[in-house]
Amino acid sequence: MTSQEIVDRIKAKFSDSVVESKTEGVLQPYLKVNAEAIATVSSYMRDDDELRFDYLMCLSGVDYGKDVLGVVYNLYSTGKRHKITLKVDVTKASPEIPTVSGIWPTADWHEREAYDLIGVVFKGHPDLRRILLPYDWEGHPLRKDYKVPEFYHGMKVPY
Amino acid sequence: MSETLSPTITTSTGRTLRTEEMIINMGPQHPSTHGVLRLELVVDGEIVVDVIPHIGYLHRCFEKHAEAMTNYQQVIPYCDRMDYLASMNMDWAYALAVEKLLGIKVPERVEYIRVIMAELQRIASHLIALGTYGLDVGAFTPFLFMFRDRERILDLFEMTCGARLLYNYIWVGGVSHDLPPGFIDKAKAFCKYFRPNIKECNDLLTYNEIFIKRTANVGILPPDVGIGYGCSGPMLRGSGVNLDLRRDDPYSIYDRFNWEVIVGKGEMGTVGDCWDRYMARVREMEQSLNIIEQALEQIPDGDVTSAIPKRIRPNPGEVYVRSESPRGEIGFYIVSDGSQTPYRVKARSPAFVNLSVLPELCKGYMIADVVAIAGSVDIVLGEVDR
Amino acid sequence: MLTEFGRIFIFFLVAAIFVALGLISAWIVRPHRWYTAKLSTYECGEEPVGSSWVRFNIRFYVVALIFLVFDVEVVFLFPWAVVYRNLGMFAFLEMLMFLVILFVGYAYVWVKGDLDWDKPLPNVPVAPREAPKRQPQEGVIAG
Amino acid sequence: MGLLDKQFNNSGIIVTSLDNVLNWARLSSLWQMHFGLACCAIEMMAASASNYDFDRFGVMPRATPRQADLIIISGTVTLKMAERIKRLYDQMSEPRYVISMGSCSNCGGPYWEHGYHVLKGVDRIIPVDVYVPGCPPRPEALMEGLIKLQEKIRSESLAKKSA
Repeated sequence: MTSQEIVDRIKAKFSDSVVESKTEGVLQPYLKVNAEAIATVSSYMRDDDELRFDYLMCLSGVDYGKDVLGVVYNLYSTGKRHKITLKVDVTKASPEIPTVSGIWPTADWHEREAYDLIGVVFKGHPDLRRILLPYDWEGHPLRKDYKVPEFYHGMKVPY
Repeated sequence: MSETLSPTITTSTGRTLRTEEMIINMGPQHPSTHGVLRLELVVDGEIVVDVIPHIGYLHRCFEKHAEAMTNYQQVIPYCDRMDYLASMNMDWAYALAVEKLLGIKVPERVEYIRVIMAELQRIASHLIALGTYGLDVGAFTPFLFMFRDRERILDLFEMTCGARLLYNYIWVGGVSHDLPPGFIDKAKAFCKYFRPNIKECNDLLTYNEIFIKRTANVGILPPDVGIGYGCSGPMLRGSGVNLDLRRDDPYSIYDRFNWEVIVGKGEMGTVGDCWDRYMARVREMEQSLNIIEQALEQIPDGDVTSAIPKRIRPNPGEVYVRSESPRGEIGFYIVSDGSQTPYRVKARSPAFVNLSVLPELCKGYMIADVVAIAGSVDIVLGEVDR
Repeated sequence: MLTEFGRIFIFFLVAAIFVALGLISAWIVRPHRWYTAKLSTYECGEEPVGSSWVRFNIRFYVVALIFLVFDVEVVFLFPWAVVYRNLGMFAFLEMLMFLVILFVGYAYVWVKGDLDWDKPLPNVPVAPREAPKRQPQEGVIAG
Repeated sequence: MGLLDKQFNNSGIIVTSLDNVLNWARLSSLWQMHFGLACCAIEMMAASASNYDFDRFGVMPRATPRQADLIIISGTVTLKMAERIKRLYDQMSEPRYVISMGSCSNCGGPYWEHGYHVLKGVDRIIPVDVYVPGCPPRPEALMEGLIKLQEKIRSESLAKKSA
């Protein structure tokens, strides 16, 4: 299915929760969904007979600056061989997104990494703790306004 | 934690006496964790009840560096160091992503050089994976045989890019140097030399009775669980899923060579056990040899650095491009804001995702089996922690 | 003159001195710097979690007991085996009876199942959500 | 060894000082701890594999720090790993030696500027005897580092305790 058909099919089902979608003139056709509906849209995209997005390629957190955090889901269907990108935006004040680790178990670690490095909190995640950085690290390093701590456990961090 | 966990594992003799679980750290410094991975094993006697992996001991802030470099070319040495066993594939994956962002086309000769280098790197990486897997399961000699063959490949790499392990050879838009004279004959000589060695490795390890007993029917990964956990590469193909990005999500010129995708069939046990994943890597080396030989025949002449852009300034946008590294699907998600430096680079590393299924595979096995399963997943910690 | 046992005694004496010499000279030469970090238990570079004094499974004790019984039996066999030729038929029958009694114990332990160890059953993980039925024409899953 | 064959040809009895014997014993059986961090660990494995045999120098990988004399820090030391390395170093039995292999463990290497999680040099937590430059250093460079360490051990003496 071409990405336009995919987007129309999802819009038909979830017309209210699709915020924006663009398929022409952009390298990567994407579909922006508001935060609360991400879990329902994803489980629909996975179990629908036409879409069958059963492979979450990559989930990345992005800090778009100006108090906006984004999470990008790249989805692929091993059966139908088509791809789509799902985007969600949240504010830095309340970075809450429902988790999709129940739908794609691979999202478990990806979400923990997005929480660890960007600071997006995933509601309903089985055990949301830091995955790469030590558990008592403060701050989220991949944010644009991140200050490197001076010392960590007595070791000087900057050169 | 001293509170007792009810054992969900019924053993073969059906004993259900309640005992206290002991927590053992297969910690950062352990011969069989292929680097600094810590597995916290909750163990009842010798049977593993639960595995809690802790990673991040080699988190070298790749994504922060990618945002701080002055231009796109400077990120390539950091991609090398991400998966230091398959540096060529890493550079290529990143170069593919930026080339798609820029929309440039590389000359034919560069495509052939990149395929040859990536497939040589795949053989070298599989040699290490199989050699250390022999070490994990207790056979020392295959490790020495395979490192001897790997040195021949490293000589080829050293001839072209001067380095043995981290090359900075594949740039955005081309390669840094053309092939030195005599490389093609040496590569052909290597292919002729190495083909019988794969059979030698089979005699040494693959059909060894003890090895089969240790790996068959151990760590069974059903295909649906594999896809759900996003596994890729030999790990997923070992479970019978016929998915290889070189053919299913075609990039570069892989469609010009005839080679086939190896899928696990469960010859020695059930489909998707450690032996299948191991055998998928052995047979993939042979397929890579076929690709290299055909590529060496058809390589055209031409300039290799003509398409390298002087100043890379892609227009704002984002792209996710993935390719097949020896461990699976390596994807780069690059967001560019029009300036010279990438706004955000997210590296989707296969070992990070394949490792997330390890707790599922290890429940109910002995500690020695956890070593065999972790070895068959073939993780590289530089890539897991980025 | 030196009796047989005297020779054995000298042998033990020389062995003891040799070992003591080695240990003491090593002890003199090596540095002695004990501090708490060096004496902490080594667990792959991590702080050990929980204690190792846990109530482990009973099967370890049972197997140790069985081993003890049959090890002691073998100890009795050795001296008998050395001189059994000139002891005559009576000693042979005597030992045979001893072996039969222990064989009955062995059979009992075997039948009761204390000898077979707890082998792990292959634990096949199940996808948390059953995947949608895969239509045959998709052909991704070979076989 | 120069020392030994000179002695044999005249009287067949070796007269040497206790220091020489001890140092010669220690430097020709440096047991390395089985411990690799990153890319340099692959070059260290290549060094102990078939083409560049580390065993010729008596360097044999041992899994536990209790039986290791030498720890080769091969790779990037991150802050999370730094405490573990300090603990492993402490648990090694004296006399112990450290080779810092690769520019990552020498001074932070390519991660010195933006590596918020990288320790800028392993000598900030443990005393280092020999630094091997390179990223990653070739197996020959690692062997040269080992020979430098052996020279250092040869000059040790029981009389004044080394640091």
